[in-house]
Amino acid sequence: MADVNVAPPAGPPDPPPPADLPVPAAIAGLQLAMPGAILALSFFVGDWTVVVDRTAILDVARHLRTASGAAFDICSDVTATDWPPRPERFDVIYCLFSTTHGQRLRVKARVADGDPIDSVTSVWPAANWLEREVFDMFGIRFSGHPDLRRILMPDEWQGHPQRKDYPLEGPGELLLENPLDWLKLRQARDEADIE
Amino acid sequence: MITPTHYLLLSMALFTIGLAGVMTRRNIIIVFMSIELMLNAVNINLVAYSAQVQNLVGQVFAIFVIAVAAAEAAVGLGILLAFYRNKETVNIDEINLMKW
Amino acid sequence: MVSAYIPIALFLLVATGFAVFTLVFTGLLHPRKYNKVKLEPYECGIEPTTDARDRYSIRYYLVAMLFVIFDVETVFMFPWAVIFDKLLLFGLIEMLVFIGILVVGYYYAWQKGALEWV
Amino acid sequence: MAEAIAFYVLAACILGFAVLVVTAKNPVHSVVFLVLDFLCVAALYVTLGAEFVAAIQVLVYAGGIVVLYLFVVMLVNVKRPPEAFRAGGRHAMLGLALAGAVLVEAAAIAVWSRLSPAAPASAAQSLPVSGNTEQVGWLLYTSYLVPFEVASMLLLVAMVGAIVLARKES
Amino acid sequence: MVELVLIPLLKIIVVLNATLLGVTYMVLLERKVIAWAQSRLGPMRVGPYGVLQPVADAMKLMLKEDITPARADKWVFTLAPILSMVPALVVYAVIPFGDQVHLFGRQISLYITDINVGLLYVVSVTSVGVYGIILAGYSSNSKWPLLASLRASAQLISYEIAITLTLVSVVLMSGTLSMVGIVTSQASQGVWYAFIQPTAFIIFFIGGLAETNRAPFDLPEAEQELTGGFHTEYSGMRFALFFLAEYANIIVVSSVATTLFLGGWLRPFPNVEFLSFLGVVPGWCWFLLKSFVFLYLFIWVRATLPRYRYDQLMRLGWKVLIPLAIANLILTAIVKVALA
Amino acid sequence: MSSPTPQYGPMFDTDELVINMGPQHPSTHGVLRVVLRLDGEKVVDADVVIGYLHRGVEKLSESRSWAQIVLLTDRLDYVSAATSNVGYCETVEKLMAIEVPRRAKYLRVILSELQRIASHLLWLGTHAMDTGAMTVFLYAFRERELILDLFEEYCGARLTYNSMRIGGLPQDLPPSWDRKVLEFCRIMEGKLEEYETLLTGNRIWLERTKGVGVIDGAEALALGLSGPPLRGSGVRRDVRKDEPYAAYDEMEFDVPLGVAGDTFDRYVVRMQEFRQSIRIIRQAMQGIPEGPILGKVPRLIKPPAGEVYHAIESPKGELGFFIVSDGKSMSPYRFRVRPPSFCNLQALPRLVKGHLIADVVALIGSLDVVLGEVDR
Repeated sequence: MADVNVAPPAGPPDPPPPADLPVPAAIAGLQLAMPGAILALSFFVGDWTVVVDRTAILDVARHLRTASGAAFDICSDVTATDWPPRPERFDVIYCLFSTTHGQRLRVKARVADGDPIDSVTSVWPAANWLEREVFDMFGIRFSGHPDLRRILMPDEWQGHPQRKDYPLEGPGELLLENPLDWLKLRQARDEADIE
Repeated sequence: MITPTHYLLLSMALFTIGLAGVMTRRNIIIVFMSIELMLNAVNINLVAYSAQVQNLVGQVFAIFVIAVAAAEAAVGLGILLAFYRNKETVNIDEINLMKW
Repeated sequence: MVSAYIPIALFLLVATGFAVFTLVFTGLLHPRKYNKVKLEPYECGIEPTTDARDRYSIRYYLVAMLFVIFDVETVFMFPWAVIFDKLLLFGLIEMLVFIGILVVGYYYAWQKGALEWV
Repeated sequence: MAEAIAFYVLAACILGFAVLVVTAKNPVHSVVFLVLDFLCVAALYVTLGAEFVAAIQVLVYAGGIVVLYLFVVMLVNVKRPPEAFRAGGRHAMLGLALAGAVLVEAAAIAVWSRLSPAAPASAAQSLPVSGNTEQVGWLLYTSYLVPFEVASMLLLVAMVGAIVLARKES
Repeated sequence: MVELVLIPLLKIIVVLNATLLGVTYMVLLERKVIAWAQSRLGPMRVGPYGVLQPVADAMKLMLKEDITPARADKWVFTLAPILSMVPALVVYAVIPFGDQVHLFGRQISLYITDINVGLLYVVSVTSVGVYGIILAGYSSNSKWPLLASLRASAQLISYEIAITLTLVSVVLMSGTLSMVGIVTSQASQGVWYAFIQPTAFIIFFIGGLAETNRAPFDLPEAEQELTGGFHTEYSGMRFALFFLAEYANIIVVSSVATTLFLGGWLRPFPNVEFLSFLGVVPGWCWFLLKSFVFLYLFIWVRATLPRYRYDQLMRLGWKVLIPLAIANLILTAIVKVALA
Repeated sequence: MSSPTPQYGPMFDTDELVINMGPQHPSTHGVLRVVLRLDGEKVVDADVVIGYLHRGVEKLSESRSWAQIVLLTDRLDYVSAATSNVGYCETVEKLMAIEVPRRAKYLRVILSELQRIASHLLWLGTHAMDTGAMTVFLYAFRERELILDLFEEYCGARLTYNSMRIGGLPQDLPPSWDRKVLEFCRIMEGKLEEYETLLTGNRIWLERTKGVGVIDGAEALALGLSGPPLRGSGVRRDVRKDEPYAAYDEMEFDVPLGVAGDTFDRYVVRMQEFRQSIRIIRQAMQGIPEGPILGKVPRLIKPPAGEVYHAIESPKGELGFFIVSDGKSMSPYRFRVRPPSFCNLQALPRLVKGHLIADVVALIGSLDVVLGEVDR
């Protein structure tokens, strides 16, 4: 159902916050502590997003975890999006929540294909499996991750299924015209095994 | 008619088999089992003669032999396990050191 | 006296015969459609990689060893219990000594953690 | 007649299983044959009227000691292929020579006993109880009291020793 | 010849058949009772109210494909179920189901044989049953069954000590090892031993649950942990033999408990005169009734309780039941000396 | 991360045994595979292997229309489809700024809480079954059946409900449904007593659960636990309270908390949540306003370009949806589920270390994971 006529978007819109909206204390603190790390700020349907430099992600994470104004102790989610036309094609997205302030924040970092990004497992151990999934699905390497293996796909799988250039039907080696042919093929192989 | 001699011969044959096992097997556990066979040979004698001479002392001794066999098995196998954990073998030819 | 054991010998024969007979008999009846996967040992759907005859915990040895020792000691109590009516106080005292020795061993095993499973 | 049949059947089983114990390649098979052997020995005791010893034979030997053997065999299950029984194994010559000597001795005894039959059975002891278990118990708890208590000491020492050996030295 | 061989043989065949029937219907009873406890109906399809279900089950097991895993130790794999079942059946040889009856002009005792060391015979024969379990696990050459069989055997031998110790205290009361003798001594002392040896009775019951691998001690076959127990790799008739052995053992434990603690074939309150009308009911009926109560208890416990963990089970066996049994034994001896 | 593992007596150690638990194992709740390294029966280390039920829901959604995805969310946590439906619909509503009518919000609360009870019943049954108490299993399923009947009457399905629409609900309540719900609440309260008689007071149950898999609040937060496992460790975190959605801001309820953070506390928390859910259902039934059940939704659902994250409190924990729309195509550009079971399962190796095989089973049960959601 995807509309094939539409050219692929070059990136998320990331609308900047309206000028009259006060910036939350957590973000302001981050801006103050690490002015160079923040590339952009965004506010959309009530969610705040900070786009940060890929190389500074671990420092940003540490600051957000420990600074008293932020104290984001829950790392709800680590995920990614793929924007193939962009040179830094991946967005790695961290969804954070602070139980002390009851506040949400998304942190985003742009990563090019093949570039590693620091793992935040030392800050939030919860990121362990989530980063593994991102690696499995997008092929983004997390340096410093204790156990970077595929998690959902089999270990010997080729390719990374969530990339936009990965076909929906899979890589194609088992794809025959008719599923019954595939079943027959498999049965023949099993019988050969028994012999 | 079964006489004590029959039992004596049986026990002797059993003892011989046990002895052969002790002398020829390499696996120390089987050597232990062969020793149990020899102990049983002795017990057969004790019980057979106890029946022959109508004196139960033989049976009492057989019971003591069984008790001693239990103690022997417990300690012997304990030594074996302790050895095994250090040497990873149960081959009697390799168990020739007093220290390990 | 020995004749009381003849029924037991008979029962042994009948029971073994029953077991062997049913195995042989049903062996003639049941279907044989084997294939490789069917003959694999069960390991939760994963092909077994290592041999199952692996080495297991030494605690099993400890339990068996304690069992042998206690077993011998309890067996000694049966003849004592049978003739207790005749021995009475004498029997009580000698058994108290006996159980005392047993309890010392038991206490030692407890102290050394041999009775703990993990 | 029945006694003879029982004896010969049991003797054949005892010796047959004993040979299998000694020759089996797989230690677990040896243990299985050992159990069967001990059960036959117990049956032999029954034919000799030694019911209590037979019960102990089954309970302690077959049901206890051999379980211990089985556990140990499974604990030290060597991953190498099971040791093959070879005629040229260790001390084979010595073993066979010794076995031969014992057999010669056995033959001598057999011949000797033919020549001079065993002395007639002495009179039964008079014990204040009847029944095999009771009589054995009576001897055990009166005449053989000291060996009995010593045996329990031995078991205690064995238990302590086994626990010490099983502990991992760290 | 008739007295020595033929009559025992007939009795053996009767007992064997009764056991097999008992086992099959014990399974049905268990399924039904548990179903009722869980607001279900249980088997209802085969025959009215599912009464023919055991027959269908037996047929299925007989006709089912019997698989020997490729890497199994084949001979031991077949030997294990036999080694498990034979002891379970042979124990019935000494269990007194009733007293003497007159049948076809003969005085017939309702037990196969009565031997001097009956109780020791029961203990020793059941102790041989452990081999079936260990060898099944070993010969399957599969990890879960091996783990289960080691668990099962360690559990069996642990609880055997506690049980044997309680038996010693019963023998202290009765002064004989003969099973018939124990019942008659309960008759002559006019009391069931359950009432004068309640501790021993309770230990025996708990130990019996553990010896037969029943809930809450059914760890060796805890399917939630070990997937199926030591007989995971078994199918067809060889599995059926294990199954038979297991339930035969449950009936053995009930029968032994009845004999030792509940007066065997004796009517309730054997010495109370005005209850003598209870004697109208034949002894073997009392025996069956009492055993049935036990079987029902086994099922009831299974439907109610969660399962112990293995270390807790071993702790209960070694650190609670054994000291209790020893204390009970010493106390019994002291009281006996004091009364004498 | 070095919180103390349980200490057991002196060592009689031998070699380790590696054994596979799952994927075909009766108590790994589906197709979970845990590779255990054992010393005797003690777990030295555990590696969780997942993915056996991976169906690519996230990828698949990128080629399905916005409305069709509701169906896919049914198949995430298939024992709690209604809450997944709510989570997804609310996320899209947030993205499109659709105002949902109050009556629909109330109905969502009612259906969510019924679903929570059903999911917790399934947990209770399987958890008890894992520890060998099979009667509780059937009792729990008996009551769950009543809830399934209610759902069936409402939307025609018993497991995968497809019971929500973007902007509201597909249909209003069937007649006399509300009476049946209240009747169910009454029955359920009585049955809770029954479960607690069978378990809470049972010595064996206490021995099996107390002190097993202890995790303190700070570590639970760090490991990303959410839902009852987190609350069992005493952390007061409930999306219904912290970031209220639907009509939860109008409901009065407590967040039950544990103290020790062991299996027993997780059990107690869920048992209390049953009661809180009943309380919420009663309030919602009482205060349910009249009105439409579907808000103003364009015929063609085509949200503006942008990213949105929205979380709800599913029975398993924080269920989040992260959706990216490019504003042009008819399907999401990126559809991401933050699955609570996945994140909770992550803590399993840490929880089982030093415990026995039997505890592994109990701990998988106490985390209450659904593999459909873990693998997606």
